[in-house]
Amino acid sequence: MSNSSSTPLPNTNQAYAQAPAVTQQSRPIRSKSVWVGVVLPLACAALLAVAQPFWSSYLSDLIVKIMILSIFALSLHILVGGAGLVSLGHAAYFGLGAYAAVKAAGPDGSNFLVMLGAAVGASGLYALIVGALSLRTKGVYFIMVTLAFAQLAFFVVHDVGYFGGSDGIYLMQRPALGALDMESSSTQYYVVLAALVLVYAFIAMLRHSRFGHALSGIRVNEQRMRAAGFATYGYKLAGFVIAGALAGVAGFLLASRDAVVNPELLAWHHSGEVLLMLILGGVGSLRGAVLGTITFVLLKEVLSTHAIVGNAADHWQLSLGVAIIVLVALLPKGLVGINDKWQKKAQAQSEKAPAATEKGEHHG
Amino acid sequence: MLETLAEKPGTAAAQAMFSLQQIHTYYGDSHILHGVSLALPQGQAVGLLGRNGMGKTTLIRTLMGYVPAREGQVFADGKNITGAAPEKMARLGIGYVPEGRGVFPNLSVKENLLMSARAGLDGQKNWSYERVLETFPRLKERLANGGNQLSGGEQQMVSIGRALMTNPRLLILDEATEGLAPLVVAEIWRVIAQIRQTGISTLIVDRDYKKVLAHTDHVVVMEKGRLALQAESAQLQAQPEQLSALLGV
Amino acid sequence: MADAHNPAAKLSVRALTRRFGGLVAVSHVDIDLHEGEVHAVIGTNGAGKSTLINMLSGELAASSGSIHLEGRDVTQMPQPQRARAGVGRSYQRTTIFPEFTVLENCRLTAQAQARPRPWRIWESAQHCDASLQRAHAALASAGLQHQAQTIAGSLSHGAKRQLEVAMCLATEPQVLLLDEPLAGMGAEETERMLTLLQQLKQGHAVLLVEHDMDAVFRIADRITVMVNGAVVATGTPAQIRVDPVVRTAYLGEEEHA
Amino acid sequence: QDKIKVGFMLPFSGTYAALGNAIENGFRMHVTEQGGKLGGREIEFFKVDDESDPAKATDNVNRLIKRDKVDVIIGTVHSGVAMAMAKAAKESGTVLIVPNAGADAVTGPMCAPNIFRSSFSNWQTAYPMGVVAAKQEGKKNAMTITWKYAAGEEAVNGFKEGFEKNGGKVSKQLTLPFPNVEFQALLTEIAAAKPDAVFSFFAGAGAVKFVKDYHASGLSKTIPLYGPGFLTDGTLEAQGEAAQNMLTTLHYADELGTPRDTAFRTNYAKSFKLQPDVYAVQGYDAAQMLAVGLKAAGGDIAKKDVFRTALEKATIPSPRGDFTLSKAHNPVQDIYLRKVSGKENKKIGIASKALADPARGCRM
Amino acid sequence: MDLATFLVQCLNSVQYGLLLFLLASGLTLIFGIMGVINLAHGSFYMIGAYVAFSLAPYLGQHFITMLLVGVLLAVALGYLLEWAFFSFLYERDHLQQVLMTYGLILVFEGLRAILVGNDVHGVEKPAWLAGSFPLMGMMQYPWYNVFAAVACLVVALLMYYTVNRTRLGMMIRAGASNRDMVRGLGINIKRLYRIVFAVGVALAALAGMIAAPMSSVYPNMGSSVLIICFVVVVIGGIGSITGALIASLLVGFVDTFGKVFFQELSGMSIYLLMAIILVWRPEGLMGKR
Ligand SMILES: Nc1ncnc2c1ncn2[C@@H]1O[C@H](COP(=O)(O)OP(=O)(O)OP(=O)(O)O)[C@@H](O)[C@H]1O
Ligand SMILES: Nc1ncnc2c1ncn2[C@@H]1O[C@H](COP(=O)(O)OP(=O)(O)OP(=O)(O)O)[C@@H](O)[C@H]1O
Ligand SMILES: [Mg+2]
Ligand SMILES: [Mg+2]
Repeated sequence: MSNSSSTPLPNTNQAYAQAPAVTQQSRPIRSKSVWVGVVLPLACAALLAVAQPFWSSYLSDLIVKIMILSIFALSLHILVGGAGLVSLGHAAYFGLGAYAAVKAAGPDGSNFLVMLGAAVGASGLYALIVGALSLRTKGVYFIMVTLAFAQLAFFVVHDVGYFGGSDGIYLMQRPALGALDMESSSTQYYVVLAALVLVYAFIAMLRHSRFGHALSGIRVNEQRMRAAGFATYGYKLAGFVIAGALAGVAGFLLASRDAVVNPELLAWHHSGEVLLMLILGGVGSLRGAVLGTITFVLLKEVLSTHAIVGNAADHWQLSLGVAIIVLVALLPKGLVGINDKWQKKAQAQSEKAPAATEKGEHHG
Repeated sequence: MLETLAEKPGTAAAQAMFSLQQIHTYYGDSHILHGVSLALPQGQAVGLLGRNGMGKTTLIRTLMGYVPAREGQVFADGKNITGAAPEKMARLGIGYVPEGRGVFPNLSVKENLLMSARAGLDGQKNWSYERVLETFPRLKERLANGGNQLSGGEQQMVSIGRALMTNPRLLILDEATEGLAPLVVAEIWRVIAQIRQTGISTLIVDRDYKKVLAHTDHVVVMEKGRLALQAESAQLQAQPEQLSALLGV
Repeated sequence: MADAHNPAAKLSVRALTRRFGGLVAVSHVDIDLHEGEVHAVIGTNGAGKSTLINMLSGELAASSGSIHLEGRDVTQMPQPQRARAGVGRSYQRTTIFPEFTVLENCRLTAQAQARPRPWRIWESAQHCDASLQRAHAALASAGLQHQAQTIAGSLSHGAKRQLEVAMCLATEPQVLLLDEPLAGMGAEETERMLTLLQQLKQGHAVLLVEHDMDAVFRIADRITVMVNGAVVATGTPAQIRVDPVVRTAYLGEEEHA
Repeated sequence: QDKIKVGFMLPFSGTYAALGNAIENGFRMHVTEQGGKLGGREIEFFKVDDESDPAKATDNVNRLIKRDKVDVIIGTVHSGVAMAMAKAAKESGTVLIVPNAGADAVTGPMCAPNIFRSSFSNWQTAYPMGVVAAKQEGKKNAMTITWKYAAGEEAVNGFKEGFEKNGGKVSKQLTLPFPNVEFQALLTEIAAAKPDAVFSFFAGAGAVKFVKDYHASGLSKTIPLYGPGFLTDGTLEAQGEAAQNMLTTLHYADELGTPRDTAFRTNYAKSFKLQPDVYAVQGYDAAQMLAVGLKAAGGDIAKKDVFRTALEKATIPSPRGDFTLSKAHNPVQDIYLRKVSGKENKKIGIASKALADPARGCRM
Repeated sequence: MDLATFLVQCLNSVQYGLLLFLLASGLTLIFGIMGVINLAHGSFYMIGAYVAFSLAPYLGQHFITMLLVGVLLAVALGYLLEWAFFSFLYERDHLQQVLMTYGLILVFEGLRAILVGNDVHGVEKPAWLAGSFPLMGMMQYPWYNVFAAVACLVVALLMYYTVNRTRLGMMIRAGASNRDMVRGLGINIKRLYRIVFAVGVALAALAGMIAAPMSSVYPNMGSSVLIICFVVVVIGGIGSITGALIASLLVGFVDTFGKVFFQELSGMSIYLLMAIILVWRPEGLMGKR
C-alpha cells in the first residue's frame, strides 16, 4: 500500500480517506445532456466554420492558435482529467511532433500525410518509452519524472546539431496534400478546425467508452481497479501514448502554421502553461479544457494590448497574475464550475416556480 | 426519565457539560438531522444507537463542529458555543475517536500518540503515554511502525489511545470496537468502564447494543435523523422489545 | 503438515510466508479453500489475516510459499490477472470510488470481467449490458438496490461496507476473499449478509475474515485461527470452540462456548 | 497622410527587460529629436512583449503584422526570437530592423531585402578580440567558455577564428547549459589547464556572476579574462571590483568623447534619468536607419526598393561613429578595444576598423 | 584529471550541493511536508535577494542583523500570503494551488519590475567574509562560500530536529495527511500551517539573501531555481529532510562532474539522474514505501 497522504497529488488512494468523501472536487461519472455534450460543441464549430471569411487575418490567426492549443490541452486532458495522471512534460510530445514534422518535410513540396505521420509516430513513440518508465511512479513523483523526460528531450533538441541548436529550424515549404495547401491561411484555419472537431469527438468518445471509464476508475482508486481485474498499467500506458500522439498532432499543426520550430517548444514552462489552461477551465470536462485555453490566451492577449488597457499593458504580467488569482479565489471548480452553478440555480428556480419552466434552459 | 436528556435551555440541559438543542444538519441539500436535542451531563455515559445511515455519525460530527448545524444551538457548560470549530471543541475537553480511526499514516505509532498529548481542562494528566501503552500492550511492539503499517485493530487502539492522550472529560467513541478481536473488544469495554469510573463522560456508538446498554447510563436511539427513543440503559436492558423494533434485531 | 497441494481445493496454499523487514507477518500458512465451504480465518489483531488475503489476491508478493488456484500455480501471477481468473476480494478498509454512484462503482468492477474487449472504444460504457447486469445483481444481493444512484461517498459507513462487498460480488469471482465484511454493518444487514454467504457458498469458495464470533460460528464450515502470523488451530467450529489455545489467545473467557 | 506605424517587439518582462527598455528609449529619443517625425511622417508606436520566448515569437510578431498592421518592426534581443521574426517578416514583407540580436544567420542565410540590423553580428564582436589577444597581448594558448547556445557558439567561433589566424591556439572550449550559472566546476578546469587567456561570452546576470566568480577564484590575477563587450556592459555596477581592468571588444564604449556621442549621452541621461548603454545606441540607430529609408522613399514605406537602396548606400551617423550597411544589411563598423575602469568601459583603441561580417550563407 | 583537481571538484560539488539544500529547504517545508505545490517558491527566493539588495545600503556591514531583519520581514510576508491566498485552498483540488502560485509568480515579477526595475544588481559581501583562502596552485576559495555552506548545515539540522523530533513537527506532518483529524485533537491547524508557511517563505528568502552576494540580483532569478529545488525535494523523497540533503549533494556532484566530463549534454545530467532514481525507486531515495 502506498502512502497517499505524503504525495499531495493526485488523490488516488482512498484507503485512508474517511473524511467527508463528497467534496467540491468530486467528479461523478454522469452523462451530460445531449445538448451540452454534443449540440453545443458542434454548433460552436459550425459557427467558427461559417464565420471564417469575416475574421480579420489577425483574428483568424488568433483563433487558429487557440484551436491548436486547445487540441494540445485536450490531449493532456486524457491524462489529467481522465486518468488523474498529472504530466508536467506534455510540451515534449508537442515539440517533438513539431520537430518530427519539420524533419520529415522535403526541401520542396512537403507531404501533409508524411509530416503528420512522422509527428504522430515520433511523439507516440516517445510517449510509449516515457510512459512505460514513468508509470511506475505516482503523484508528484510522476509529475517530476515526466518533467525529467521532457527536459531530456529538450536538451537533446537544444544541444544536438542535427536539430538545429537553440535557434531552431525552418520549414521551407508548408505541407500540402493535393489542393489542400497549408500555405493558404484559410486552409490552415479549416484544417485546424477540422482537427479540433475530430480530436474533441475522439476524446469524448474515449471518455464514454469502457476504456475511458476504466481510466476514471484508476484516477479515483487504482488499488480497487487492480483488485477487480484491470491491468491498470496497460490502461494508463495506452492513455499516455494516445495523449502523446495527439499532442504530436497539435505540434504538427503548429509547425505547419509557423513554419519554424525551436527547442523552446519543448520547454517545461509550456508544459506548465497548458496544465494551467486545463486547471483554469476545470479538469472535470472537455469543455473545460477548451474554455480554459480560450480564457488564458484571451486574457493574456487583452491584458497586454495597449489599445485596450492602455499603459497597463506594460505590466500585463501583474494584471494577468491578479486575474488568475481572482479566478482561483472565485471559481473553486474552474470555469466550467460557473456553468454548473448556473444550471443548479436555474434548476432551483424552476423548482420553486414550476410555472417558469421555460427559463430553465440557461447555458454558459 | 426522558426529560433528563432533552430539556429546554436554562434547565438541567443547560447545566450539562455539552448539549445540543434542536439541531438541523444538512449535507448539501439533503436534510440529515431533524431537530435533535441531546444533553451530555458530567460523569454520565450515553449510548447512541440506530441502524446504518440514521445519522449517528452526523450528530457527532455536528457536535464536534465539523458539519455546521443550519439550525439549533450547541452549549458547553451552559454557554452557547454554536459554530465552534473542531479544535475549540476538542480544547473544551472532547476526545474524539472517529469512525474509521483517522490514524495518521505518515506518523509512527509513538508519534501518533505523542502529538496530541495535553493536560485536561482541569489540569489533570491521568492519561500518559505510558498508561496508554499499558492499556494497549500490543502497541508497545509496534511503536516505530507507521500508521499505514498497522493492522486494523492496531489502528483502532492507536486512535483510542490518541484521544485519551488529550485527557478529555468527554470521550466520543464512534464504532470504536469495529474490527477488533474479541479479547481486545473485551479489553476496550473494560477500559471504557474504567474511564467511566474516573468520571470521564462517554458518548458511545457501537453495533453491539447489549454492551452499550451495559456500559452506559442512558441510551438514545436514532431513526432517520430523529431521536426515536431515549431511555435509561438499565430499563432497556430489562425490556429490550422496544429496541428490537428500532434496531431490527 | 503436508507439502503437496490439495488438487480438490479451489485455492490451495502451502507454507505461505510474508515478511515486513524483521517482522514475519504471515508464517508458513497452509490453507485449502473448497467449493461449497465458508472457511473462516480468525485471529488476534495483527495476526496477519489481511496480509494473507493480500497475498492470496496478489496485492502483496509472498516472501515464500505457493498458491494454487484450481490446480494451477498462481504464486507469481499479478493481481489483475488473478482477479480475472476468479479471485475476488473485499477490503477491510473501505476501498470504493467515492465520487461515482453506487451503481457505477459496481458496474466498473464488473466491467473488468465483461467480454467485448475494452479497446472497442466506440461503445458506450454506460450501456454495456453485460456489466450492468452483473452490477445490478450484485447490488440486489448486498441490499443496496435502492441506493443505486447515490454518490458512494455520501453513503453512511455501514452502507459503504455493503457496497464494498457488492463490488467484490460484481466481479463474479470463484473464490471470495472477504476481509471483515460485517464490520460496521447493523444487525439487519449482518443478517442479510449471512444469508447471502449461505447462498454464495454453493459454487464458490469463501474465505471469511471476521471478528464477529457469533456470525463466524454460525456460518463457518471450517475455521482457521492465526496468532502472530502462524496458524495455531484449524478445524470445525465445534473443535475450535473448545480449543484451549484458541480460547486463551483469542476468544477470551467469554460466553462463546 | 497616415502615421507610420512602428512596432516594438522587445522583451519588456523577464531577464532581458532592461535591454528592451533601453532600445525603446533610444529609438524614441531619436524620434523626439526629429520633432516626432521621421522622413516627414508622424510616428505611431505599438508594443509587444516578446518575453524572450522563441516558441511564442511567431504569434507575437503576427500581432504586430496582422493586428496592428505596422509598417516597421523593431526587434529584438533574443536571437531565437529574432530568427522566428525574420521568417515572418520575410513572408509578409514588413520591414524589420533588428536592434540587438546578433545571430549570424539574420544577416546570413536568413538575409532578405526587408531585413536590417542596427547592432552587430556575434562573429563581429568576438573576432577582433581574438586578433587583439594574439597580436597585441601576445597570448598563445586560450580557452573559451560560454553557454551552450547559438549566440555563445558564434561568438566563441569568431574569437577562435581571429585568434588562430594570428598564431594563437584555442586549446579547449568549455560550455555549460543555458542559463546555468554554476561556474565553479569549469573554473577549476581552467585553473588545472592554466591557459594564457580565457575568452568568455555571457550576458546579463550570467555575465555578472561569471566575472565575479572568476575574480573570486583568484584566476584573474594570472589569466586575463576577455570577452565581447556584453560581458561588462550594463553590469559594471553589479560586478564592482571584479571587472576592473578587463579588456573587451565592442562597437561602442562609454565616453567615446566624440561630440556626437557626448550629445547623445547628455540627452539620453536627461530624458530618461539613466545612463545610456550600447542597447540604447542600437535603438537610436534603428530609428536613424528608418529615417534614412523613409526620407529617400518620400515617406512612402511601400516603396521597398527605394527604401532598401537608400539604406544600403547610407552612412549612419551613429553615436558609436559612422557606419554603413553591408550587402547583407549588417553594420560595417569600427570595433573598439575597451578597458574597464571604475564603472565605465573606456575605449583604449580600435580593435578592428570598419569590420564587416562575412555574411556566410546570404544569397540576396 | 589529477587528484588535486578531482578533490577540488569534489569540494565544488559539496558546496553547490549544500547551497542547493539551502534553496530547497523552504520548499521541503511548504511542499514536502505541508503538501502545498508552491511554484512561487522561486519568487520568495528572488524577494530575499532583492531584500538583501535594498537593505545593503543601511545594514551592509551588519550582515547578520541584515539577515535577521530580512527573515522577519519574510515571515510577516509569508504569514500574510497564507492568510490571503492559501487558507481557503486546502479543501480544494491540489491543482488549484498550482494555478494560484502561478498567479503569484506573475504578480511578484510585475511588482518587482515596478518597484525596483529590471536591472541586474550586485550586493557586496560583508567585509569580514570578503577574503578567500588559497587552494590548488593559483586558485582561491572564497570564505563567503564556506559561510553559506555552514549556514546550510545549520538550517538542515534545525529543520531536521524540529520536524522529526518535536511535537510541533509531528503536528505539521499529521496535518499534511488529515487536517480534520488534527483539528479534532484540539490543534489549530490553520494557525499552525500559517506559521509553517511563513517559515518556509522565510527560508527561501534567507537563501536568496545569502545567495545575493555570490551571484547577483536580477529579474526572474527565481524561475531557474524553482525547478532544481523541486528536483532536489523529489529525488530525496517527499517529506524527508535527510533525503533532501542527500539529494542536494547528489545533484551537486552530478552537475559538477557532468559539466566536466559530458559537456555536450550536461544540461540533461540532473534530469537524467532524477529519471533514473525515480524509475529505480518510485518514491525517491528516502521516500516511504
Ligand atoms: N458527506 C456526505 N454527503 C452527503 N450525505 C451524507 C454524507 N455523509 C453521510 N451522508 C448521509 O447522511 C445519512 C446519515 O449518515 P451517518 O453517517 O450519520 O449515519 P450513521 O448513523 O453514522 O450510520 P452508520 O451506522 O452506517 O455509520 C446517511 O443517509 C448518509 O447517506
Ligand atoms: N506494510 C507493512 N509494513 C510493515 N508491517 C506491516 C505492514 N502491513 C502490515 N504490517 C504488520 O503485519 C502484521 C499483520 O497485519 P495484518 O493487517 O495482516 O493483520 P490482521 O490479522 O488483518 O489484523 P486485524 O484483525 O487487526 O485487521 C501487523 O502486525 C502489522 O503491523
Ligand atoms: Mg456512523
Ligand atoms: Mg485485517
